[in-house]
Amino acid sequence: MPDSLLPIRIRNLRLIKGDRAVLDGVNLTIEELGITVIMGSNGAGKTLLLRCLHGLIEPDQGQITLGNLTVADSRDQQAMVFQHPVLLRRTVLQNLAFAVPDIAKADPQQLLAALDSVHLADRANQPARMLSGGEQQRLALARALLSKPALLLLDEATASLDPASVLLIESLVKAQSKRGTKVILISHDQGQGRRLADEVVFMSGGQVAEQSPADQFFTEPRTPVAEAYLAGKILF
Amino acid sequence: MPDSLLPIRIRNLRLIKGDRAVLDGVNLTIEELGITVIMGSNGAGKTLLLRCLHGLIEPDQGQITLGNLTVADSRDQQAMVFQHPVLLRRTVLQNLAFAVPDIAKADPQQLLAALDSVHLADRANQPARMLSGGEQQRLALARALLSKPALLLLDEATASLDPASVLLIESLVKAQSKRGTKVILISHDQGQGRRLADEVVFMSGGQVAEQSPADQFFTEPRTPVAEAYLAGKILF
Amino acid sequence: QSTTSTQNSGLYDYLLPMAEEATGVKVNIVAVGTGQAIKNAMRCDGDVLLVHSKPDEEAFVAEGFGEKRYDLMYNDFVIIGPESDPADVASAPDVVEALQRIQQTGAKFASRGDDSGTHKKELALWREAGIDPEGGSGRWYLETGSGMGATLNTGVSLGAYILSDRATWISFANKQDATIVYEGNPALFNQYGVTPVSVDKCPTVNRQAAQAFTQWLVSVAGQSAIAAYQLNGKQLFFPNANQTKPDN
Amino acid sequence: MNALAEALRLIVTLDADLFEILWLSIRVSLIALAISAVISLPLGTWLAITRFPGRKVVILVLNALMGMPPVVVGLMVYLLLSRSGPLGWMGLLYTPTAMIIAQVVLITPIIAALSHQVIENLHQEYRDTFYSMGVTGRRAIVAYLVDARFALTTCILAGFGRAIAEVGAVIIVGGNIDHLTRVMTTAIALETSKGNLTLALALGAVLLTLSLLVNALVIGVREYAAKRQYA
Amino acid sequence: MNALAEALRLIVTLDADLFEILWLSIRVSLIALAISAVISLPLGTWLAITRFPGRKVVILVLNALMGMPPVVVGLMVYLLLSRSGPLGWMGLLYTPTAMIIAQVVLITPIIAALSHQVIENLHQEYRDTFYSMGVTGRRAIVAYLVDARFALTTCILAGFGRAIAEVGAVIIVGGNIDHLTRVMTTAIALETSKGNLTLALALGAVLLTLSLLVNALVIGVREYAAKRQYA
Ligand SMILES: Nc1ncnc2c1ncn2[C@@H]1O[C@H](COP(=O)(O)OP(=O)(O)OP(=O)(O)O)[C@@H](O)[C@H]1O
Ligand SMILES: Nc1ncnc2c1ncn2[C@@H]1O[C@H](COP(=O)(O)OP(=O)(O)OP(=O)(O)O)[C@@H](O)[C@H]1O
Ligand SMILES: [Mg+2]
Ligand SMILES: [Mg+2]
Repeated sequence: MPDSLLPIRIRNLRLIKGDRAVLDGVNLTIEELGITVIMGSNGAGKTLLLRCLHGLIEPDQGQITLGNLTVADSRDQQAMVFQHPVLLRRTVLQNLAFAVPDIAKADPQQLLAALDSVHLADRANQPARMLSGGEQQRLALARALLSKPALLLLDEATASLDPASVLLIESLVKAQSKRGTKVILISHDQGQGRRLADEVVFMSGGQVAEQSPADQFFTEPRTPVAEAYLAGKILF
Repeated sequence: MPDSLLPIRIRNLRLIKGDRAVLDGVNLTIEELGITVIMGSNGAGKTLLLRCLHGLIEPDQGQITLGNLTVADSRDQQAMVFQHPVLLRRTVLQNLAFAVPDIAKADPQQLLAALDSVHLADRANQPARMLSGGEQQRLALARALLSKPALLLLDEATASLDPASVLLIESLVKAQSKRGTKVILISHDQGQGRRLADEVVFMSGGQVAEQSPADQFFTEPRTPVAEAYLAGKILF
Repeated sequence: QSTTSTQNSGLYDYLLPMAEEATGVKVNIVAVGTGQAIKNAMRCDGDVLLVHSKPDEEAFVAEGFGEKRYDLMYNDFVIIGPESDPADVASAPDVVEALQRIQQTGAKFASRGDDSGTHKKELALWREAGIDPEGGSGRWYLETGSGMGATLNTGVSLGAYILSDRATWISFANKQDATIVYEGNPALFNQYGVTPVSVDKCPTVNRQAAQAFTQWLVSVAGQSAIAAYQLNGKQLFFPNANQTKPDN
Repeated sequence: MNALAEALRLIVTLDADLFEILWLSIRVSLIALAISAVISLPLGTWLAITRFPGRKVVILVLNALMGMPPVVVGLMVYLLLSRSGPLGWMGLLYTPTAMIIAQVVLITPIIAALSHQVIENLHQEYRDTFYSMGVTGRRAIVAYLVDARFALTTCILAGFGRAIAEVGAVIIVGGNIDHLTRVMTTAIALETSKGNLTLALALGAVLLTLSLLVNALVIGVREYAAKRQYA
Repeated sequence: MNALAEALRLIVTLDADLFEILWLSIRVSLIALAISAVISLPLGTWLAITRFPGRKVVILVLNALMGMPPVVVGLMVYLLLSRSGPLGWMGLLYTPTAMIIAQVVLITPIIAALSHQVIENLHQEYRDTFYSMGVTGRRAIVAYLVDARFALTTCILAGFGRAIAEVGAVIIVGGNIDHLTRVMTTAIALETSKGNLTLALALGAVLLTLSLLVNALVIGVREYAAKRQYA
């Protein structure tokens, strides 16, 4: 198991796009292992925050440290599943092999096992881009898990999955978290939040509005915005 | 209001990809206006069926008629929102204007109103591809509604929306349905199904397994596969 | 290195197999304008130089690039023009008068304008005629800056007069309505020379082969081979190695 | 390096002849490029988005025509425009117009084939959406050209490069006549045939500089537009 | 149309000389293409996916070099290989090798600039995923080349077209020596200067047919591979 990347400290993160501050001073400390779920309205900045954490975006201001590493240094211990996963123009199996060439060489059996864990074993030799939306997302998750990351970032990874697949993915994520991987997951699905979250980070308008243990967040959120969000009230 | 495209008759639709029958003899008749929700596991063939209906895919076998029209003849009375909407490399407003050039010329105010209805009015002049995932889906829906279709096809149109946006979109879709537009909608969200569906079509393995009124489907589905699906049981 | 006119006339296709058989030397021809041929040879990119601009060739030898220049053969220049001959060149008493008529009637004249042997010859003739054609450049005096064949293509298509060597003209296929309108004046003779490149300046030269080829060309065998070469029933080149040269 | 000094002198003193030649080069190539773009970009796009029997053959031929020897193009245009040719009555042979025609013939397949490829990639992405919105024909072509404009500049620059560097065709139909149809490339060929290699090279450097400027301008505009759009 | 008949006769009788010339044309161009592809495809890819100061300038220069006049390339290679030049001792001037070198110089910028554009488009799509998977350097370049292989064939065919059609450079460094360095284009130029326009055109048609065959082969292989993959 790789070094812990905890605590994750995000200090005064600002990101300007055009003339809007799309991240407007994010402060957040994540101390514990387990699963952190980020919730918040569309456009609240969830994806951008995750991308900063992963090193895909250079913020205009502020710092991020993971344990005693910078974002760049921690990158090869991170894995991310994107909101719209991008698959290579290759077969399902080749997509996995490309992501983890060492494993593909040393122990190709492991790739098949990974495919099997997301119920795609019988698709191994199909072109990956011909998979259905949900199948593509399962493949992307298998790809991310294979690299055995210390930090796993999931951006609405179950958004277009059927109920069974959702439960399957959730169990895979939980198992990975038990094995010591820190998981940060964006979701709009409150059911999923309740099932998975150890803590919830609620974002609004480019800021962290609330960070609470999961039990507390879903029963009595501390902020009015979070309360309105959970009730499905419009607050654009 | 355009001519009714009802009843929609799908007869023995088959589609072969590689050596799999991904649509394996679909038979379906939709007689009534209102909202039909298609549910089913990932890879069941929901998207493919919708694409056949919209004329994007030529099936290998079988026929589709809408009212007394063929798919091709009915196309300009249909609108579709894709699972991953594709936006032009233009601004938000230009994306709308491009979709309905006549309206854009005659009554540009209407475009702004449409943007406002999905709460994107203040984004009118931003590049559309810079919107967040949920914002893009709202824009795609506004685009589809503007053409005032007789048949509206939605493929997981709310999959990555926040709860408020989901309710917003649902209300827009309901309103459009009230105005006489037939809506066919794919969703994995059972809550959404309950809120919207007048009838449910359940697909499994490239076939229609069940077609029931919504009340009945969610309380006592007639087929074991549907029952297992609703319970989130794995049945790959 | 060789001038183009000899290649276009097909002389090499006829001559080389005989030379190779006689001397056992494999000869490769790089056909470019006289000016370029000389400069290429100065860079040692050739073993034998076969061109037609005597003063330049002599300078080439004088500067030590060539071993010795041999007269090889001659042919003559002709003036090509449209059959209708608008400037009535055909009846001119001499070349000078012919050129003057062209200039005075405002007929077009296509010049190679490429510093080639033919071009130099043409400029010398203009000088004799007391005309500075450069003044009409782009209007009636058209400098094509190209080889003989390309200039003939251009000139013939434009209905212009052209100074050409006879060999190239006879073998030229795109004659259209053009014909020889003036010929036979001694001022129009065209002397070819052959010069092996010097080993002193260019140690890489294949001296033996160069000498063998040159010697064969000026030998009785080579000379009679040249004399025997005919195209469309006409003799193109008149061998004159080691003979009294025609004046010029 | 006498010739180098000579070339420098020509440039520094803004030699009238050199500038006449340069100006003709750029004028002919840009006009040819403009005409060709108007033909080839819609053609390439149309081929990328339409399906009809024989389409593959057309694309194949277009690709093969990228390898059309300039001399052959020159000859064909020559025969067309020559006094005894079908268009001989127009008297275009050995004029800049003839050179433009030859260049258009030469670069149109190139831009069409390359833009076809670029648009084909975009089409994979847009196809379903355009189909769904009923966007076809001229509207679709325009939309593709607009949305692919950044990638298309490279195709256009490739066409420009071929046009400005081209000598085989323009020398046949233009004739390299001084003060009339002499362009940079034919001037370079002439200096080469005179053996003035250094001057020829210097002229080549001038031409390359020119080509660099045009490219810098086009790419600069593209970058500026892209930045404004995604700022 | 005597010359046409002549050309037909040459082809039908499988004239040895014609086939020697054809074979040399294709051999020189294909070898040049292969060498150039090995250089230019990774170069174009690298430029599309790496960011370093001065990168834009390199791309600009590459684009401008698409407009490098063949005669200039020919001259530079000539001066390099000339017996008094720096590489003169290799004795390569007026050999097919010299022609290959000139063509490599000529088409490398073209393939690099075009492939840069193709890969840049793919990079927009793959960038985040590759970053996330830590795919960089040589692995990334190879992956891009593999995944863009279908679009890249058009770039390569453009390079092939330029090579096979090219005359200005090969005539300078090859010398158009019969049975040694005479290729189709220089043969066409020679026949043109002899005024044998119809024969020249017929040879041009032969060359185009050849080019068509090569293109058909390449595109055929591409289609076959694409079909197998997405069947
Ligand atoms: N490159 C960009 N240029 C301009 N604005 C941008 C850019 N990227 C993102 N934004 C804006 O920043 C805001 C936050 O985007 P982000 O993708 O983080 O939202 P999100 O919280 O993930 O929303 P969703 O739930 O819809 O995915 C959005 O309003 C979006 O329009
Ligand atoms: N072009 C294709 N080639 C091969 N197989 C395909 C192709 N398109 C779709 N499929 C397969 O057809 C099956 C049905 O696909 P479809 O997209 O209709 O599923 P779906 O029911 O919409 O699933 P999801 O809920 O994940 O979106 C999938 O297994 C998919 O892999
Ligand atoms: Mg997001
Ligand atoms: Mg689907």
